Amino acid sequence: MKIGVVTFPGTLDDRDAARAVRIAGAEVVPLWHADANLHKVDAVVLPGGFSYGDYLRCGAIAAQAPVTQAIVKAAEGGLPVLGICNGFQVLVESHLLPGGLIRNENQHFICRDQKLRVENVDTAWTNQFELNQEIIIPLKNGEGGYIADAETLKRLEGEGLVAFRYVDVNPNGSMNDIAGLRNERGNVVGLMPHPEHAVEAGFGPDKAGTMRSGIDGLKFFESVLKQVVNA
Amino acid sequence: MSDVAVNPVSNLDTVALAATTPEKHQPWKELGLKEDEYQSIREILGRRPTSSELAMYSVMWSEHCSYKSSKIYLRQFGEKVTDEMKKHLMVGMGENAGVVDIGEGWAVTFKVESHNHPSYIEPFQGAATGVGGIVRDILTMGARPIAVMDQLRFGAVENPDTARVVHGVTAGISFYGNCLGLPNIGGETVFDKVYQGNPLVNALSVGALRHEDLKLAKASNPGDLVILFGARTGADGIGGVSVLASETFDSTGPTKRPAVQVGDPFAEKVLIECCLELYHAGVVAGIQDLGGAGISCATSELASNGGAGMRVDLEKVLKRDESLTPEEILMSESQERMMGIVPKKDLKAFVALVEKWEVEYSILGEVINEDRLYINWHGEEIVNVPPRTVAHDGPVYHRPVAYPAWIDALNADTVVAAGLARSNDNATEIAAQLVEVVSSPNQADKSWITDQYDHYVGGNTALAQPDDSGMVRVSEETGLGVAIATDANGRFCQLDPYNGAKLALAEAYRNVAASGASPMAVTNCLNFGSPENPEVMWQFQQATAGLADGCLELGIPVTGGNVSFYNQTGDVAIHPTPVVGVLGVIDNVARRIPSGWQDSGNNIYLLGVTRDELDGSAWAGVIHNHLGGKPPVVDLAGEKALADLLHGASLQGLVASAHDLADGGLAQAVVESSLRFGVGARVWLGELMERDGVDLTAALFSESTGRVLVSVGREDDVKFVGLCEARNVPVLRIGVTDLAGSDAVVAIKDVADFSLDELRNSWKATLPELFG
Amino acid sequence: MPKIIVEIMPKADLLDPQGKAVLNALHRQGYGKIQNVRIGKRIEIHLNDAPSAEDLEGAREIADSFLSNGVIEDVVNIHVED
Amino acid sequence: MPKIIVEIMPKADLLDPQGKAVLNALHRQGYGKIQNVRIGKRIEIHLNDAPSAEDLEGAREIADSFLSNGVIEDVVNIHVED
Ligand SMILES: Nc1ncnc2c1ncn2[C@@H]1O[C@H](COP(=O)(O)OP(=O)(O)O)[C@@H](O)[C@H]1O
Ligand SMILES: [Mg+2]
Repeated sequence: MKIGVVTFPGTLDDRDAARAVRIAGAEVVPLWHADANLHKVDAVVLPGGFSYGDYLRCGAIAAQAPVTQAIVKAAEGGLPVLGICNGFQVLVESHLLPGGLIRNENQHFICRDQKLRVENVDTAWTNQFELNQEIIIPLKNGEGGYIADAETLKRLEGEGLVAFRYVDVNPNGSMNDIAGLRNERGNVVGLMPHPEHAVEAGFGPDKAGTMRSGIDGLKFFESVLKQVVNA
Repeated sequence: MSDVAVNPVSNLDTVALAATTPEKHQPWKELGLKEDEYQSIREILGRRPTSSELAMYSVMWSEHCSYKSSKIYLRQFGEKVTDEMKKHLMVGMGENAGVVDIGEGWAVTFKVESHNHPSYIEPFQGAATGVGGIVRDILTMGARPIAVMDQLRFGAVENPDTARVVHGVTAGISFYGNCLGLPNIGGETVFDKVYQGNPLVNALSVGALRHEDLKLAKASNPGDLVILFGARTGADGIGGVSVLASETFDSTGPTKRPAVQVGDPFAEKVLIECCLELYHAGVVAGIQDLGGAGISCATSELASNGGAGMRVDLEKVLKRDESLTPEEILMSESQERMMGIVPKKDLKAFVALVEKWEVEYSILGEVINEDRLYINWHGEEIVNVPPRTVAHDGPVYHRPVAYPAWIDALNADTVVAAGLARSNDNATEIAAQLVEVVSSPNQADKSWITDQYDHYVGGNTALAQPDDSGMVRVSEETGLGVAIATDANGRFCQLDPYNGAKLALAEAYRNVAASGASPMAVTNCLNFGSPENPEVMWQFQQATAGLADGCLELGIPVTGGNVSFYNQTGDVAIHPTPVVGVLGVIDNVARRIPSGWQDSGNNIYLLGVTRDELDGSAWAGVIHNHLGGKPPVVDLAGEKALADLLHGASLQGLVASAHDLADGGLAQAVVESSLRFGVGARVWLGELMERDGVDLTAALFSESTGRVLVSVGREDDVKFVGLCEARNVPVLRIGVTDLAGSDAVVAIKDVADFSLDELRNSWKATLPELFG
Repeated sequence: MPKIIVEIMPKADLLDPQGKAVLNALHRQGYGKIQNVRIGKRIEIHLNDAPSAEDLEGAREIADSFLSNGVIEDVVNIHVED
Repeated sequence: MPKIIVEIMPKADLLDPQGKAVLNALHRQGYGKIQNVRIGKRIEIHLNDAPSAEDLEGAREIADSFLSNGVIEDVVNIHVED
């Protein structure tokens, strides 16, 4: 099982995403922004960071990259794609997922251990969760406020396309507390929080009574493994 | 540069012209040179300098680049060392950053640097480029930067200008560090009116490398190519660092060009990855980052360090703005640039890699077998100097030193002499004091700032804010890692700079030990007022002696650092603020010790003894607005014993948490240890007061050094106490950890039961209420 | 040097947190008369020569497809300055 | 609703990393004729009534002292749209 991890200039969490893939038990295939060849991977992770400095709009320049164009095409054919933070922004700028992500409401970058509710488990990346399970995943972004027009929001809610919602604290002013979305088919998932930072005890978010031991993020990667094996 | 600013070609000041026009007036004064310095340049060259040479000497001989006022004191960091201390040093002082062997074939390099003056003028860009600069220093050593820290001093919270600086600086650090993908693992935040017109923005970076990847900034092989790569050279920051950092604010800069630099962290991130691939491919023989003094610094230092010379065609520099004059190009401090020395045979591989990363480069010239730096501009020679005279033979000053007229009176004004009221017999009052101290801006929760920093990126952060030190894993195979803590208590240093510097060292050392690591090396950033003031120079002399003596006593060497002078507004200097960073090593970060208790029912022990030491304390400052007397006694042998004990206990897994005592004393440490994981505590102080002969106020708020608060599981009790006794570390059980949850309390016997939620609310609310 | 100026604003009915933050700050500073603040972008595209009709067409294309994101932003103006 | 438009650009001498990144992207997309791109802000201040001379004076003040940072930016234009 091979999972591609994309590196754009300015990508930061590619090494973390690769580590998460390895811990979950899959093989990592590095994908380079300028290379449209996806090397026959079974799934792709678009990791976090500041691709091309996130100048203009987050993810806008990366959305134009050859590798992104190839991923968009493959995703339309059903390839599982997970966009994390900047990767989510790239998915939105590529119109694989609707809406937009704008500056956090409080104008600051924010890094915190964030509680989420998993609202949809029928996707390539969430099938190992239980419906409405609450998980803790690190969040770190400056432009993570999810916005969409009223009609889009209605459709997202109506069709159950909200994959994750913020619980207790809405850290960035996202509409309807939306933390992550799925596409209709369920192969494409994007979210602002960083599951790859919650895969290894000792380096994850704090859990009650044990420091940095949260590994709720691992299930994202286990889900895609399951999905691909069953496919 | 008023009258040296010449047209690119037509009006060029060449070496030939300089030889025939000895009497031409030159603006050496405006460039910050003193008359005798200008004369010695003429002596070195045997003629007047060209305007380009003058630009180079003036920036390189500035205080910021040449350390002319501090050099004679910094030497002792290299002299007061034993062979044992040097054992793990792969690169010592003098390079871009020191390098320490941490075992398993790994080495780390770390350094802290100031960006104070630029951060007052333009807080966002000033702080951002401060992070960028220190990270390039680390990269230059051949290391992958793995973390950053920031040491901040701001003016009084109630001054309206403070918010401007706080917002700008924290956003700048957040922007640049986060975009680089470097976890921020800690720092310091202090508010004090002495920093009102002179905020301090120090930034630290640490990097890791395999032994064989070590790189040095030198050009020694004739024929190797000199290549400038990274961002284009622009007009930003011309004279920025050097002029700003060398003179007080009222002096005007030499050019109309903007003195601020704008940072592009994206360009730097790409540069980091590109450089690491270049290193890995073995295609650079030497490398130097461009920081203050830009190309002037990089060319002269590379040549001087390598014992060779260099021939450079300056017009080949890629420019953002074609109107730049050669003098401006030499002085430009545009960010995100590097100069590489590349053997001709490796050029192809070099080019392939920089092109892969879409990094621009230009070949400026080559290394020559001659002790000369020649710089041409469209074929005309504009610089012809011995590189050493620019880079290393700058002036050395023995500035006058004077014992401050005011210090005896200040030392005499102790907490006792001033008759500061204590509320020993009034539980309500002393309980209110505790809350006031804990939630005062300097003691309050810093997460309003630190939540703006990514501490996850890289996936190797084992400890970060709010724990005592930052810790990162270096080897994913074995868990080998490093811990770093930095400290400086400006109030103590104002009272006694010699012991104040030792106290900063002791505190950073203790913080590293409390996290389970073994202290190994020291870096520093010495922030002081004007060196032209003999009383400031005395403070500097005292602080450097204190730090060097302290390092010798603790047996850990200074590997590098930075000096920032002229931190003063008018005649009023900041408190001497020697920021000391201690790096420790831990064989496996899984063994790290958190700073708060995680379980209920553990015993709480206080290690060390408490004296009535309230002079200069947070209590004296917050409750009585008082600063006077003498700082706490330093006992470095005691600190060492304490560190050894914690190391031993951690190896055996005996301590569940450890938190050092510093500002705010025991009260602060108990509250923080409880708040860390929301687990309450019951504490009694009667035995402590009796054993150490102190009153309740001192028991709670004294800032005696050499103390750590630990929690120990019941099953490990006997072993732990035995270990303390065997090592002669004073140990006293002062409480037990209690329940977590919404009715958790910190109960201090004879004082109050504080609801943990209420404590948290006051402690957390302070900075958000001040800064939104 | 001739420039094409592209002006982009957040869509009127969507949130503009930055504009809101500035509005609040201005109100605190006493500018109570201000009803709203919105913050967008002003992008200058520098050319060597005065832009042809084709260049302008190109600029419009870039503005719509890349410089702005039609889901959340509107291009409110494109014009030439010399 | 009448608006005062304030246009702010990064100072010409200073690096504009954002503009640079967009320029590079446009070059990659084949728009080789473009010499440079610079990105600034377009700020709309909405008022209830047509702005008086005083309002405009106020806007100029706000633009210089608060909306722009004189160390790194220039206010290049202030005008009224209805
Ligand atoms: N500006 C800052 N940047 C990053 N971390 C900070 C900053 N200021 C404070 N911290 C972190 O907050 C915590 C508390 O700081 P402080 O009370 O000063 O620690 P200590 O007393 O141990 O020196 C520490 O983990 C410190 O590293
Ligand atoms: Mg501490």
